[in-house]
This record gives sequence, C-alpha cells and structure tokens, in this order.
Amino acid sequence: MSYAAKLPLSTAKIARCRSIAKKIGDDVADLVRSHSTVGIERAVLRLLGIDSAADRGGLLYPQANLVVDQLAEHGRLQEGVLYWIANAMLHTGNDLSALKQSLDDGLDIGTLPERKRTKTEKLAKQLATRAQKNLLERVAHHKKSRKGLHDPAGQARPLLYQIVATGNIYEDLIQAKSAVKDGVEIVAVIRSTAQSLLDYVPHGATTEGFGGTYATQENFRLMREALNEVGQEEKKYFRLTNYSSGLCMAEIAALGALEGLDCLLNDAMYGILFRDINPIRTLVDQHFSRLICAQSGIWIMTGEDNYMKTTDAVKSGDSVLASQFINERTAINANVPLKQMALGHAMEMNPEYDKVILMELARAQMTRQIFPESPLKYMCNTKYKTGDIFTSHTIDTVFNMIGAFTGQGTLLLGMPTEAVHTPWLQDRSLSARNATYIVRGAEGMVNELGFRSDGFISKFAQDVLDDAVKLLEKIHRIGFLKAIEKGVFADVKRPRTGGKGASGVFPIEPGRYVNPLYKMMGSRI
Amino acid sequence: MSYAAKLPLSTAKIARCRSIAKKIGDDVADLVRSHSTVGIERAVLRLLGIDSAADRGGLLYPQANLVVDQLAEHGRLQEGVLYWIANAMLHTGNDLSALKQSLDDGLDIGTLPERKRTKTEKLAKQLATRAQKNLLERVAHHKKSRKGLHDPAGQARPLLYQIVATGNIYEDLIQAKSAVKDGVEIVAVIRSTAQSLLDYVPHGATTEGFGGTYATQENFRLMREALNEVGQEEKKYFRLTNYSSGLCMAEIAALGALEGLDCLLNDAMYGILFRDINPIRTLVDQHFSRLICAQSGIWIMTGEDNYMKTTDAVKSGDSVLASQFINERTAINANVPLKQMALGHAMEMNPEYDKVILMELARAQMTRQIFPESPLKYMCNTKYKTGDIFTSHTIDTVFNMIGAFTGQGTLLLGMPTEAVHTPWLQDRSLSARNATYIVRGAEGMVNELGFRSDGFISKFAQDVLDDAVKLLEKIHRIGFLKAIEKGVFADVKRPRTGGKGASGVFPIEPGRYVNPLYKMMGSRI
Amino acid sequence: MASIVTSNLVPYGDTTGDGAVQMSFTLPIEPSPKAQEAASLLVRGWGFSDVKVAHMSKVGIGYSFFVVFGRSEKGVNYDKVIVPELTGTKLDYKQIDREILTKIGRPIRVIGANTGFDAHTVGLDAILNMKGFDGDVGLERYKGFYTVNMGSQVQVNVLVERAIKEKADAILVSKIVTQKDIHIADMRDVVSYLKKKGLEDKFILVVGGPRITHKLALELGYDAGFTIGARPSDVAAFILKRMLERKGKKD
Amino acid sequence: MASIVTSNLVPYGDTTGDGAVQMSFTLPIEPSPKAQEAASLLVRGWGFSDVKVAHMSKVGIGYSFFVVFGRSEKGVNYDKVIVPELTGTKLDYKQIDREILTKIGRPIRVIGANTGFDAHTVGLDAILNMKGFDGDVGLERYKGFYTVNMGSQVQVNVLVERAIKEKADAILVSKIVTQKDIHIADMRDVVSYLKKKGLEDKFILVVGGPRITHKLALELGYDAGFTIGARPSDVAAFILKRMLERKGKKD
Ligand code: B12
Ligand code: B12
Ligand SMILES: Cc1ncc(COP(=O)(O)O)c(C=O)c1O
Ligand SMILES: Cc1ncc(COP(=O)(O)O)c(C=O)c1O
Repeated sequence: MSYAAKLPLSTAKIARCRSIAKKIGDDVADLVRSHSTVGIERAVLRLLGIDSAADRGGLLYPQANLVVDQLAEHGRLQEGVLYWIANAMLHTGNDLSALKQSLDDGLDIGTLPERKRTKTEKLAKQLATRAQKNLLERVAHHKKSRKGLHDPAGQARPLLYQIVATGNIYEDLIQAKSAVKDGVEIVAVIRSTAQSLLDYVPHGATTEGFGGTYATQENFRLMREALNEVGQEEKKYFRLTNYSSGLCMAEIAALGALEGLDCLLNDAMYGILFRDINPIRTLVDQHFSRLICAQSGIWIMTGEDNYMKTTDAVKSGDSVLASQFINERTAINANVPLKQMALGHAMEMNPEYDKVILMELARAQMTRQIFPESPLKYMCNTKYKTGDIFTSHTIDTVFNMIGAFTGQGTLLLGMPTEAVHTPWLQDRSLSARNATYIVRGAEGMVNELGFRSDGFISKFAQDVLDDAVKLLEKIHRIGFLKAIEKGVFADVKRPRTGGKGASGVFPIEPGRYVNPLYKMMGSRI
Repeated sequence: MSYAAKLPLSTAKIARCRSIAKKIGDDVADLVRSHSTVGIERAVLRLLGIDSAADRGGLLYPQANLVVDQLAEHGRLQEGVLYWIANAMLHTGNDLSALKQSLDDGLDIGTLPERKRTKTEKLAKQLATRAQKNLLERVAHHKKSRKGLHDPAGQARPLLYQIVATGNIYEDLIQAKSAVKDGVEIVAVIRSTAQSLLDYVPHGATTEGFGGTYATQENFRLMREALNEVGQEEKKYFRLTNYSSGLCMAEIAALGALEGLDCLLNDAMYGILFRDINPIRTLVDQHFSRLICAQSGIWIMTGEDNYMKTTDAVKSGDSVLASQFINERTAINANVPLKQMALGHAMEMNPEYDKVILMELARAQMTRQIFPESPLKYMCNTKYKTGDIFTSHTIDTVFNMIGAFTGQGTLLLGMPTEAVHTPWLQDRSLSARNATYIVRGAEGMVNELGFRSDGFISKFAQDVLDDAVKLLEKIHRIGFLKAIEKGVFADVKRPRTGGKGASGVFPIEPGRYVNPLYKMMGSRI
Repeated sequence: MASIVTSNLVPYGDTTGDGAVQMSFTLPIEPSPKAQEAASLLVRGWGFSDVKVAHMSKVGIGYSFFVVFGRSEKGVNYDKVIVPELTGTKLDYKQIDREILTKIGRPIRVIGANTGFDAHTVGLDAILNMKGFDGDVGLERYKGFYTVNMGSQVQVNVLVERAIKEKADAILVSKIVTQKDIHIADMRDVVSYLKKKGLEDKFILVVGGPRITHKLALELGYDAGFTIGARPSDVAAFILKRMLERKGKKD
Repeated sequence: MASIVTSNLVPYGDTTGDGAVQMSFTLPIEPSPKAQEAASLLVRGWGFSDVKVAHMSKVGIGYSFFVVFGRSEKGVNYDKVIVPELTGTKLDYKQIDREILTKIGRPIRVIGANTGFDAHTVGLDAILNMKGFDGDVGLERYKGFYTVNMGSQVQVNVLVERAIKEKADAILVSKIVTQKDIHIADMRDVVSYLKKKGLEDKFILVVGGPRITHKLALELGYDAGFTIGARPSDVAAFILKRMLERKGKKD
C-alpha cells in the first residue's frame, strides 16, 4: 500500500482533455466571430457611460436599451453601436457627454444620416479607447480604495462566500455587513427570480424582489460602499459578487466592473440549461462579458455545480469536469488569467449513500489537482437538504471539512434553512461560524493528508477523469451545440434555435461591424 | 515528503510505556492483595443471589448492606462475607435459600458463634463455586437471548453510543427504544447525580432522579428487556451500559453481569478525581469489579475522557495516555481481555484553537494505533459547548468524522443541547442521524487516508507519546498514590487518606480472609 | 408516568406532558443582560413557561441571536384535527397500468409545467420523466400515460392552450419558490385563468411542491396537492381514481 | 424599509419587523398529514402567524419531530425592560490588588464551593484558582485575596462552618446542575441556613453558574449572580466594591 499527497491521475489524460477542449473552444470561437448581440452592444454603451434610464409607464427603461432598440428598428445593428454613436457625434458635432444629453432628450440615432465610414470608424476607435480607459480608471479607483486592507485571498484556506437575498437592497446591506462581520469574505447578492430573463438591466436602488434583489448599477454601488465601510473598520478586504449569466451577461459584467465587483457568476451554460436562454446568444455574450472581467480583474465563477442538482451527482462528475475544461478554454480565449477562473463544482451527492464522504472527497481533490491555479468555487449541498435544519447544518459541516481538506478556493457556504427560505440573518451567522471553525481548525490539512494510491478514493477520481475524456471526445465528435441539444449536460436538452433571447443575436461581418474593444481587451478570437 | 497509513510512532517508546505501567500495576496489586472493602463483600453477596431489600423508613435498604453492616459491627469483616455466610449455614443448618429467608426475617449473622474454620472454609469455597456458576449461567442465558441477532460490533465502523437520563426509568425506556430505532447501538443509562457517593445500591424500579436514573438491578432488568424487544424486531443486538465507578463499583458490576449488561463505565480514577472517593477504596473495588466484568464478557469503559474537561485538552494528552496504559495493566491483572477494554478518551480541545482538527485527529489516531485491539471509547466534545445548539451540532459532526476516519471503537455521541439539559428525545434523534450519516458516509476511510510522516499531525502525536513516557516515569518514580496526591491527573489532587468511603476499606491477611472468587475468576494478583 | 392526552396534545421533551419547545430568533439589539431579559420576557409573553435563554450571541452589527427553551401547556385537540388525506390503496406502476388499460381503455393524457417564473423542474421531472423518483418510475414510463413536460417558467395561458391542444385529462403544476407566497398567487392564476375560459371542470388539476399541502390545494380549487416525498405512483394512482370517478359520473 | 420599533421589539428574520421565529419540538404521535396539521394548529394556537411546518420526521417509536417557522407580532417593550446590571468600572487584577491594599488594607478572605451534590468545579476553579479563565488570572493569584476552594459536593453546614472558621468576607457558591431546578433549591438552602444561624448579613454572598442571572441571585437573597463568560476580575471587582460599601457603612 502506498500513499501520496496527490491522487494518481494520469497527466496524459488531463492533457488530452485540454486538447479536446481547445477544439471545442474553436467551435465556440466561430460563433463569437460571426455574431454580436443586443446585449454586447448595450454593454459597449454602458462602458461609454450611457447609464441613464427613462420612465416608461412606471418602469425605468435604460437608455442603453433605447439606443439599441432604435438601431435595431432601423436595421443598423450590423455596424455595432460604436459606429452609430460615432456617426451621431460627427453628425451633431456633439461630444460624448452632450450626445448623452441629447439621447436623454429623445434623440434617435437610428435615423441620423450616415457619415463617411472612414471618419466614423476612426472616431469609433477613439470611443473604444475612451471606454476602455474609463473602465480601467474605475478599476484602478476601486483597487486604490482597498489599499492597506488585508486580503484574505492570500490565506492558506478557502474564502468564505455567502449570499444575501432579501429582495430589498437596504435589508441586503444590513445582512451583508453582518455577514462580513461574522467572518464571511465574499458576499454575493442573489438576483430576483427571473431577472436573468429580462433583456434589460433594471435601474436604481430596488426594494422588491422574489428570492433575490435586482442587479442594478445603483445596487452594486450601494453594496460596494457598505462592504468598504466595514472593510475599513476591520482592515480587511471583502469581495462582492453578483450574477451575470442571463440575457444581460455582458452588460452586467460592464456594470460590475465599473462598480468594483470582484467576482461574477458567469457561465453561458447556466443560462442555456437552467434559464433556457438561446445557446448562441449567450455563448456570444459570454465572450464579451469575459473580456470585460479579464480586464477588470473580476473572477469569473462558472456554474457546473448546478449540473449536479438535476442529475445524480455520483454519476455526473464527468460532465462537470468536461464542462470545466470547456469553460477554462473559452475563458482563455477571452484573455482571462487562470487565477481569475473560479470554476464551479459542488458537493451534491445524496448524503444517504454509503461512502458518500469518500466519493465527495475524491471528486473535490481531483478537481483541485486538475485546476491547480483556479480559485475553485465549491458549492455546498443543497438538493438533498430538507426542512430539518439541524441535519442540514451537519451536511454543511462535512462540506466545509471537505472543502478545507482539499484546499478549495472558495466555499459557497450552506445554510441550515437551505430547503426552507432564503437565509435569515441568524442562518447566515450560524453558517459563517460553522465555516470559520472548520477552516481555522483544519488549516494546514492540505499538506498533511495522503491518499492511498490504490484505494477507493483514487479509483473513483480516476474513473471520473476517464469518463470525462470519453465525454469530451463525444462532445467534440458530435459538436458542442449538438451535445447541448442531446442533453449531455445536466440531463437538460436545449435546441440551438430555441430559448429566450434568440432574436437578440445577429450575424456580423468583418468589414461592416465595428468594435475595436475585442482586440483592445485582448480577445484571442 | 512521505505518507503512510500509520503515524510514525516509536514502538520502543510504546513498549517502554507498557513496561512502566506494569510496574505501576504492581503497586496497585499490593493494595489489592492487602485490602478488601464493604463494596466487594456486598458484591459477593449479590453474586450469591442476596438481592432483597428492607424498608427502612421509606428507603429500601439492601439486604447485602445489612449483612455487611452486621459483620462490621461485630468486627467480623476480616474473614470476608463468604466465611460468615458459610458459618451461618453450618450453624443454622440452613441451605442458602433458607438462609436468605432467615436474613430477610432479621437474622443477624454477626452474632452467630463461629464454627470450625476448616469446615466453614470448605463450605465457603462451595459457595464461591456456586456464585460463579450462578453468574456464568446468567451470562449464558443473556448470550442465548441474542442468538441470531446481527451484532453491529462486527461492522467496519464505530458503534454509536448514547445516554438516556430522564431520571424516570419508564421515560428512559421510551427514550432508549427510540434511540436504538434511530440508529444507536449502545445505550447508557446515566445515573442520578451523586448515586456514586451512595454506599449502597438503591432497590427496585425508580422514577425520581436528578440528571440521571438510579442504577438498580430492577432498572437494569427493565432496560435489558426493552432493548431485547426492539432487538428482536430489528434483528439487531443492542448493547446496554451503565456506570459502576463509585462506592458500589464491584456491586454494580455484579448486578450488571447478572442482568445482561454489555459494558460498564469502570474506572477507579474517575471516582478518585471526580467524585472524591478514597483512592485505596476504589482501586481495590476496581479489581474485583473487573474480575466480574472479565468473566461476563462485559466491556470495561475507562474515564480518561474526563481529564480533558478540567484541563486544557491540548496539553493533557500525555496524562490521558499514561492513564490508559495504567488502566490497561490493571485490567490485564483482573483477567480482562484486550478486546473488552474500551479505553476512554475524548475530543475536548477548544474548538476555537487554530489547527484544532489536526490536533484532535493526531491524538485520536495515535490512540487507535497504540491500542489496536481496544474498542476505544471516544467521547464527544462537551466542555466547549454552549447553548448555541447549532454550533454544538457542528462540533459533533467533526467529532463523528474524526471518530470514523480514525476507526474508533465506540462513539459517545454528542448532543446539540449538551450545554443546556440532559437530552430530549429530539436531541437524541438528531444526534443519531448525524452520526449515522457520517459513519456510513465515511465507511472505509480508515483504509484510505495516509499521514505525512514529517507533518504537523505526526509531530503532535509523537510529542504526546514522548510526554507520556516521561510522565509514566515520573509516576513510577514518586509512586502512583503520590502522583494522584500531586494532581498529575486532570489537575485534581486527592490525598490517599481522604475522600469518601475510606471507612469501608479494611486490611486483610492471607490466612484469615476467605474469598476464593479471586482465584476462580482468574485474578493475576 | 403521565400518559399522553390526545385532547390536549403537547410537545414532549423527556417527560410525558412536559410541553417542551426549542426556539431560536434574532433581535435587532446588541447582546447584553437587558437583551437577554428581553428575550426571556418575549417568550414568556408568547405564553411559554419555564423559559430558559440558553444562548445569546452577537450577530453582525446591532443584532443578537437567541436560543431559548420553554414549555407550553396549551396543546391541540388531536382528536378533532381534521385533514383531508389523499388516501387510496397504494398501487405499483404495473397495477396502475393494468387498471388504466382495462378500465379507461386508453392512455391518460397529462401535461405538466412550472408556471410563472419558477425554474425548479427537479420535482416535476421526478413525477413526469422516465427516471422517476427514489426508485419509483415516472409517468412517462407508464403505458397508461401520455405525458407532456413543458418544463420551467411557463406562462399560464401557454400551458392551458397546450393542454387543450394535447387533449389533456390532467394538468400538473409544480410550485417550488414560495417567497412572499408567490406560489399561492401563481396557483390562483391557473385556476382563475381556467375559470375565465370556462374550463374549470375540464381538467383534473394537480399541484405539487415542498410547501404544498393537500388541504391548501383543495382550498385553492385543485383536485389534489402533493408534497415532499410524493412518488409518481401516488400521483398516477390519484389521477386514475379521479378519472374513474369522472367516468362513473358520466356513465 | 421599516425601522426598528423598540416599544414593540419583535424578532428579525430578513425584513425589519417580520417577527420571524424558528421552533422545534416533538409530538407523541407518528408522522402523518394529520400530525403535520396538528403541529401547524399547535403553533398557530400559540399565537404565531404564517406558520410553516418545514420538517416532520419519525423519531423512535410513536413520536415525530417538527421544525416549524412562524411569525409573531407580539413583541416586548424594550424601553421598559429593567434588569439589574452588575455594573462597575472594569478593573484589571493589578488595579484591584492596588485598591485592596490601599483601601481595605488587608487581603479579602473568600471561600468557595459547589454545594449540594454538584461536582462541576470547572467554573468555580476558573474563578478561584491561580490559572483563572480565558487569560484572566484567578483570585488565588491576587495579593489582595485569600482564597479557600472547598471543591465539589460540599454540604451547606460544612461550607458555612468553614467560612466562619476562615473568617471569610465572602462566600462563593457555584451551581451548575439545574435539572428540576435543583440549583434554585440549593441556592435557597444556603440562604436559609445562614438566616437560621443569624448570619445573613455576615458574608458577601455570590453565586455563579450557566443558568444564573444577576436578577435571580438578587431575588434569592444573594449579593450578586455571575454567569457564562464571568471572569475572575469581574468577580474580584464586585467583591471589592461591596467591601468598600460595607466599610463605608461601618465608618
Ligand atoms: C435545485 C435548486 C435550484 C436549481 C433548479 C434546477 C432545476 N432545473 O430544477 C437552480 C440552481 C437553477 C435554482 C435556482 C434558483 N433557486 Co433554487 N433551489 C434548488 C434546491 C436546492 C432543490 C430543489 C429540488 O430540486 N428539490 C428536490 C425535489 C425532488 O423536491 P421537490 O421540488 O420538493 O419535489 C418533490 C415534491 O415537492 C413533489 N412535487 C414537486 N413538484 C411537483 C409537481 C407535481 C405535479 C407533483 C404531483 C408533485 C410535485 O414531488 C417531488 C418528489 O417528491 C432548493 C433547496 C431545497 N433543498 O429544497 C432551492 C430553492 C427552492 N431555490 C430557491 C431560490 C430562491 C432560487 C433562486 C430564485 C435563487 C436565485 N435568485 O438565483 C433561483 C431562481 C430559480 C427560479 N427562477 O425559479 C429557494 C426558494 C426560497 C423560497 N422558499 O421561495 C430554495 C428553497 C433555496 C433557498 N433556501 O434559498 N435552484
Ligand atoms: C465538565 C462537565 C462534567 C465533569 C465535571 C468535572 C468537574 N470537575 O467540574 C464531569 C464529567 C465530572 C461531569 C459529571 C456530571 N455531569 Co456534567 N457537565 C460538564 C460540562 C461538559 C461542562 C461544564 C463546564 O465545565 N463548563 C465550563 C465552565 C468554565 O463553565 P461554567 O461552569 O458555566 O462556569 C462559568 C460561569 O457559569 C461562572 N461560574 C460558575 N460557577 C461559578 C461560581 C462563582 C462563585 C462565580 C462568581 C462564577 C461562576 O464562571 C465560569 C467562568 O465563566 C457540562 C456541559 C456544558 N458544556 O456546559 C455538563 C453538564 C453540566 N453536566 C450535566 C450532568 C447531568 C452531569 C452528571 C449529573 C451526569 C451523570 N449522571 O453522570 C454528572 C454528575 C455531576 C455532579 N454530581 O454534579 C448536565 C447538567 C444538566 C442540567 N442542566 O442540570 C450538563 C449540562 C450536561 C448535559 N447536557 O447533560 N460533568
Ligand atoms: C453560473 C451562474 N450564473 C447565474 C446564476 C444565477 O442566475 P439567476 O439569477 O438566473 O438565478 C447562478 C446560480 O446558481 C449560476 O450558478
Ligand atoms: C469512568 C466513569 N465512571 C462513571 C461515570 C459516571 O459517574 P457518576 O454516576 O458518578 O456521574 C463516568 C461519567 O462520565 C465515567 O466516565
């Protein structure tokens, strides 16, 4: 019997996975090259600072949407918004801020006559430079505000991540400040149910949400401010997360970057499988959103954990791993450094299974070994939780231990009341105390434990890797979109033409479409 | 870096500990050889079936006590009860059952004239044989009643142990049956506060106790019956435990053996340190009580876990280990097989310490390696529990995991309400569910994990062993009783002449004292 | 030992009739002896006796968490508790199939969806899809059922139109999100839409979800409500029973 | 967002004023829809609204465990909560020693014990012994205190006689076991024994334990009650304060 710090996983097989994922990434790149979306165009407008909203029968409808709607109406999307903003500036002689005012006053840039392309293109390029500069300045500003604070990401233990979800941003502020006081290091504000299906980003501070709070630029700002406030008191840097997957993937990335978010849940697969969003739409959106994240130091967090909720997690390890390889590749193509890729996975096996702790440990350790640089996002058990909040707390303890033992990057902490309601203040406090005890108590464990090379754990991990190789081969063989159609991921089938937001994708051509931001932000596509 | 299934503990040092413990055991043997106690004499009477009780102003006072009181009053203890019972039989011409009747009717054997010693000694020997036969028959009877039932002790995971403690035996029956239905495998009925200071065993079924239920022969019988009943339904053998340490250590062992108990908390050190019982009294009692346990297949469970409650458990590992070696030796001297020695220890370090999980794991694994055949009794954290029942449940989860990972024999399960009250039914159910999840989920882990040979865990365990060697040397050097006087164990100091029950010890001489049971039960002293 | 009084059924801790209850809550004040006393008074004010504040700890900023134990003598008259139960003999899927074949003579047509913005399909899938739940196969697997699973986030009008198109006998609604009682509003929407269209008696209407009770379902105008632990065969047996009743009425 | 109403302080879950409470209890009935309804009626009968029975599971034989959530509008008037607080400026052990030396002029004599059958000495030891508690040294370490720790299971008469013999200024009683309110009976025993002997004003009488409140201690005739988290220096400071008061009176 021999024991080692690492599971005996074949490096050749891991390399093989990466090489297939690269090819699958090329398929996605083809889609990205040949399409843009209304979401990407709005994101560009956001980066230009077009962030006002107009009252439309009680609803605050963003200016970014109005502009894109205008262009769509007049068949002008194919050039991209930058081109038409530049055109409008040239036409009106306005500078950008004057143009913004005109837009607020009702100017329709879809109807302005087209100026000379070369001039417009040149101005468009300047605008892009300005957008990027604006972005980088904001990022630098946020970075500065956390100077001198202790960054827990440097510690030899996982970061503790919790959600707040009251629906009311002001209650959220209470809960978030309390959470970080109680030991949490990353706060995620869950969005209201179905925000991800809205094809616009709501505006302003919001107080009404179901099972979550709207992601708005103002809500981001308020929350960032609140965390900074406690951060200054505690001399510690607290990270803020929100969710960008959905119809506004790129736009939320832009807003998040401007408002100093640190992480974004960002995964087209999540939109496809769990929100029934059109695959092409969201894969294309994803690339642009990741470019923004890459630029701004935002960790992207992927959603493979969710696959384990609709399948038997003992069996779906391969699809999770395959998806992680694909996500890694699509992120690389968007210039995201490995250290910013918080690939997702979860402890979602049925707690009643024999040896379930061995199997979970195996999968967690395997993932850790295969993606050594990723601040892996490890999600607690949720599906098998019941209203028995005590047993739920037990399961979370096991989760925290496995997370600590295997050195996961981020623990998405479980709540005792997971199966009952979105967390109460006390749930969050108990959850944080649980995790703090475990990660402190188990500090250093990562360097202590060995695994039996021919044991059950090693075998389980090896099997998952073997299956992932096969699965990736199959995905590549039949094609990525086809694989999604066939239900390879999470047992959910999504046709490439179906889903929400399909009408917001449009084909683009190199000579016509103008968006220098891709190149400027380092796109490898 | 090398990893191995076992911690690198020096076998030479372990052997050294055992050889010093043997010498300390010799010191204890000297005490045993030269003393008997009222408790031992009463135990002998119990084995002879003298189990009635007389109403003394509302209190049921056992016949066994009356007889011993009579002998004491007339200065006749030095011969031992067997001698005087035989004498009374010879004198009255009564057989044993007729004599019992006469005793119930008020016969005082302290005053009967002494017959010829050789004849009396011969009859005393026959009585001893009869006592032993009686015992072995009862043991065989209980063994038969569990034939065909699945014995969980055969499983590759720790046994689950819980206490019941309502104070009312009838409520206890409900709670005990529920406990085993919910997954518990060993039920312990905690005694009423301070029963251990009573110098008699209460009689009959009892319904009033503080923080526990009186240990009485009838209560034992009722509980055994209840567990057998559920056992037949579940086709599983459930073990029953009670507590014998205290002033009636030997007597309760006798009653427990007669009524089919499987385990007994049995440790003179517990009585000395935590109940302030006279050291000589209880060390002498202990030997006889262990002889009975050895004969009847009863697991003795020792109380080193308690040392960790009055000291800092990070630092008291050495005294726990030293005490375990001594307990092992005194048990060997009483003919107890290694497999019946459930040596005690606990997870009692402050959960707020950094690396506490590593230290606990180290200590638990060390103990497992040093006593490979013992069905180690591993006790949950209790001292650092607070009224926060959720966090308490978290701590118990960690305990269950460490217990399962290191293959402890028996887990004394924690209760969420440990710091609040003796358990409610629901506390016990939650506790059992917690443990069942963990021990099932972690089954096989014992064969999976390796430890880094030069890691923190290995080092911690090595240090405890090193310290234990030194401590045992010191105890041997200054003498065992002196060491107790100096507060070596649990930071508690107990003079050899002090404590409760000192008056119940009396010196014996070889020619005078008659008790063939020692030899018959295989005493090595 | 006291015996259990069903006419005033109270909780049980460790002594029959003790009325033992555990509670926890948070108060918007910092921990202090005064806060502890307030927690105790609060629980006593709710009618509990023998109140023990077992734990008080700081939560975040300006809040305290309490764990409290108390007793109540105020029980419930269990003999008088009436609850509609979804009874019916337990049948397995082969038996159900056989009964449908012989007594209905054609597959029963069912259509299911998560209405509103609910995207939690696991429960619905467990009932409808091949795979089933906990070893009990889903309706799709039955010869006796024709199933359509519309999945998540389906609007009521879309669901009903499809039900008409598919000539469904039964509509199965799944409601998981309950925040702000959205499940009740969503359940009402289905019924009122059917009423508006004059279709309230056309379909057997079944709902399921973790916070659904059969009682609630009946109150809101459904034929049945299923909850945690519901198995496809339970649902199948219920639908079959209701189909037979309907047939009986028609005959 | 609603603001906190201190005149009717209610629990907080996730919305100010929501009155959110978690409960758990066991009923002596097997789980069933009827049992679930009974649990819900029970909690509603206690005055809670929006009652959710989140969990029901079988416990042992004939019992069910419930986790229930509900809301209460019935708060407590926090402005009117009065609780005697053990105030006094926080002093460290050196300061206390200095004050004793200068103001009392001799060491204060204290004697402590667990009375009755209580054998839980950890708390008392934490206060009295050298080592102290949580980094705060015990009274034995002070120059200003002469301490006698009689340990566990001490009968009241034995304790009092020793106190007289030792010329103690203060008696320190520790009560940990609270089963069937034995701590209250035991606390009363000390006071009534002192009364019987006409010694009720002779000693400063202090009690401590996890279920003790200062309020309870005062009610039972003690000078002070300490509980979880009590530190030796708190106790020392209190005794010093009381000694000075007594001295003041005598002067
Ligand atoms: C899995 C899950 C998800 C998955 C869903 C994937 C999918 N395709 O279903 C994902 C990750 C997508 C998700 C997302 C969200 N979720 Co969610 N999710 C869960 C989770 C963990 C498990 C639910 C589950 O699958 N249970 C297992 C199944 C088998 O049980 P079941 O649904 O109860 O079904 C059984 C019975 O109820 C019954 N039944 C159910 N339906 C039907 C229908 C019929 C006709 C019949 C007969 C029977 C029946 O039979 C089933 C088998 O017995 C729960 C927490 C929990 N443990 O309950 C949270 C939970 C339901 N989610 C919650 C929330 C808030 C959300 C989000 C809104 C969060 C956000 N803002 O991002 C989103 C939005 C989703 C949306 N738009 O609806 C909350 C709901 C709070 C509340 N009480 O309202 C919960 C309780 C978590 C929490 N504590 O916050 N979630
Ligand atoms: C350690 C312990 C033991 C040890 C005690 C060793 C010893 N020498 O003290 C041993 C193993 C011997 C033991 C035995 C028993 N125990 Co015990 N034990 C505990 C345990 C785990 C911890 C208590 C403790 O040390 N706390 C740490 C100290 C520092 O806290 P503290 O006592 O509250 O003290 C602080 C304050 O209260 C205050 N304070 C306390 N005393 C004083 C005095 C003064 C003057 C002042 C100023 C302040 C003060 O200051 C201290 C520091 O801040 C508790 C459970 C728990 N977690 O609370 C059960 C517990 C107290 N034990 C319990 C029981 C039932 C028993 C037994 C009766 C069980 C049995 N039948 O065998 C026996 C009998 C003991 C007896 N005759 O009294 C129950 C009591 C139930 C109840 N509410 O009545 C508890 C709650 C466990 C349970 N849930 O069942 N126990
Ligand atoms: C990758 C990813 N994106 C987004 C979300 C949340 O999306 P929605 O707001 O639609 O619930 C999740 C939730 O788990 C996720 O994992
Ligand atoms: C070895 C041993 N004996 C006896 C007891 C119980 O004794 P008592 O009944 O005196 O509380 C314990 C309790 O922990 C113990 O560990």
